[in-house]
Amino acid sequence: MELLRGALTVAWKDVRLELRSREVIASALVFGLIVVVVFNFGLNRAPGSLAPVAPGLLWVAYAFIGVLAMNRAFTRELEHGGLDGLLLAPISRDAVFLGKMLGSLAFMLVIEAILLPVFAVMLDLPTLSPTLGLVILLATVGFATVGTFFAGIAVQTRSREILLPVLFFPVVVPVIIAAVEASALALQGGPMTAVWTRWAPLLLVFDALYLVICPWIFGFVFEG
Amino acid sequence: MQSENYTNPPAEVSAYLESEATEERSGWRSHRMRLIILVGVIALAVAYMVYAAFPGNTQYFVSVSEFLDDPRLHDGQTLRVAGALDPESFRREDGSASSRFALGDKEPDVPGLIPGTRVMEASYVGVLPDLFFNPHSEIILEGSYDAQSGVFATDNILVKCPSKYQSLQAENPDAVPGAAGATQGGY
Amino acid sequence: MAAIAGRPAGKASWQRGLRDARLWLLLITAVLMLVDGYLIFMVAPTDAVLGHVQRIFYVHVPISILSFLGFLICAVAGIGYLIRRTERWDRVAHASAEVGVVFVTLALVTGIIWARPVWNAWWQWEPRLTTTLILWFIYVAYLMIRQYAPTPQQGRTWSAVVGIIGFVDVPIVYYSVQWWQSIHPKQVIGPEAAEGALEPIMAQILVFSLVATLALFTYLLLERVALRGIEDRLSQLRREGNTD
Amino acid sequence: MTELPPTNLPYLFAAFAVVWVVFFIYAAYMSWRRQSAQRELDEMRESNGQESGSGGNDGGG
Repeated sequence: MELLRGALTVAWKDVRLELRSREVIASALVFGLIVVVVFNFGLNRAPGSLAPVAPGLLWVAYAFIGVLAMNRAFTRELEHGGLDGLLLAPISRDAVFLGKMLGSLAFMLVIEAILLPVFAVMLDLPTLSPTLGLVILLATVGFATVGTFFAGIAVQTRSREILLPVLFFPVVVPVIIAAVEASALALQGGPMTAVWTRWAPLLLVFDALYLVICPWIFGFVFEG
Repeated sequence: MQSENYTNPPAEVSAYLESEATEERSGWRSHRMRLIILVGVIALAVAYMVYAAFPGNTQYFVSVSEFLDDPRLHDGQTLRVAGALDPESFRREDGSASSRFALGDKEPDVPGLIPGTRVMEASYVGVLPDLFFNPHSEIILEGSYDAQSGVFATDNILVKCPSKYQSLQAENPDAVPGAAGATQGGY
Repeated sequence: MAAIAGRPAGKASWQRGLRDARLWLLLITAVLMLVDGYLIFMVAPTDAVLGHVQRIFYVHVPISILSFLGFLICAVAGIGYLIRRTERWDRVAHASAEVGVVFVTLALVTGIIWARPVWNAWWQWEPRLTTTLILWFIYVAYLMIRQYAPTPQQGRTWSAVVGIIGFVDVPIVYYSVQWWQSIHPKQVIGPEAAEGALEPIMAQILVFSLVATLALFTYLLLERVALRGIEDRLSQLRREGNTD
Repeated sequence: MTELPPTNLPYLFAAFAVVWVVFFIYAAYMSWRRQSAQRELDEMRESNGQESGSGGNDGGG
């Protein structure tokens, strides 16, 4: 309970900060739009050629947006010694981690929700299905957990822009694979049994794995 | 380093140190707790993956009979089909790079196609890889099926090498002497 | 300053002994490698299907296996560092990660060169290759973290964490050809190798190559550890010089 | 069946050449760096020994 209260305090702080500055969501949204435009130029050679790659495209965009958003969310803490303040706050490291993770999760979900109709319109995809929504939710939990953990490390280094993706992507590969496969099924609109029996449970398992491991090591990493 | 003139710490300091120590111990206990959770979650995840998730799932290629039996793959989508070349079927027009051949199922590490297996007609334009005609190779065609002509239009040919390495002599004890000499002498 | 001037004589002679050991190891490695080259090119039989190019096998496989060993040492030393927090563990972890990255890079490069004539493609996004590339990224990230961490202390701790987690990918790489459909051949040595995957003479030469490459690996690792040791002492001296 | 396998010698030599060049460069680079570091260390120690602890600044860089 103590943990949850601390985490919510940290997350709420982030949300309020975001409501005032809007720098994470706004920059990530613009970035997402640019990604869609570039994809269109890069891939749209023949009519109908986009459909087979659409799920991959969706997740490439979301993954990069996620990295951007989480990097911003942590970089903000660097100003005025915010990170030290967070770590000195009378709450456990777990609560700090969980709070930052919940904040990032909320930002990413908002961005993804706004971008879904954009994808639907600009790439002509049936993205407004509840199955896809659930897949996105599950995958984003994994993204936010791993991303928050590595953002905490990367943001303190001299090359945070490159270090976060380099650390983040190898670890979330299972989530990306499962998310792409499940989204492909959801976007095709065919039978969804494989989503429920295979990919959604897989995403759940990896979410659980990350949620157990990451806060633990986070405590380790911020010991000294 | 020397502790000769080191007096006993004041009471509040030792109390602090003791509280630190108990905290450490409880910290350790929570580590052990987490280790147990961690092992549990990992065991669950591994058991689940062994049970259902990955193996054989994201298929890198389908076999010829899998392809022939699955009409959903015949709609012209790009895919990979693996099998063995039917050596009798190979035809090439003189002076052109386009060739026609048939692909049948292959058992791993057994040369040639399975006798009596069904075959898939395929066409290809381009230079054939070195190991294309070797009965040991498993050939993977990348391309799409044209349902109208019933021919698999190949864009690219890959060759999967056997998982077994064998010397020329062992494979072919009565090989021509010149060939045997060439294999002995390095290059 | 006094600590450096008054270095105990025992340590210096121990270090000189280590340097001699490295020289001997280099000599042994050179001899082993020459013999290995003779075995690979003159004794090993030509493969019935792949021809001479199959001889790449005798460097590709040992190099891949030793990159795994490098990452294993890195993970173990990382655990050691996190428990003991002493420079020595970190030195070993850092050196083995760097040597491991060199080896896994060469495994990828030799694989790419081998794949072109055999598969008819330089690269395929199939499980073995993809997981190996991920392994490469993980340990490159390991080295980057050390480079860019705000303090060396943090670099050591964080990279240890990455090295330990990253090791999870090693068994995945090994079992990938078993678990997933793949264009890469199945394992020829190790617990999952099929019976008779290699002819006896090929297996023997492979084992010899493995020993020779292990000698080279050990030499490079010791050299790297020694280099780290000297550089650490140098930077410590510089720090002390600056604070005087 | 009696067909001889392809030779592809350039690929074979390319692979071995890459391996040997990389190993050699890596080993040579390490040994060069170690020697130069060792030299610097010796110089530093010498100058420190002469001035007995006061002039450690000249060794940097």
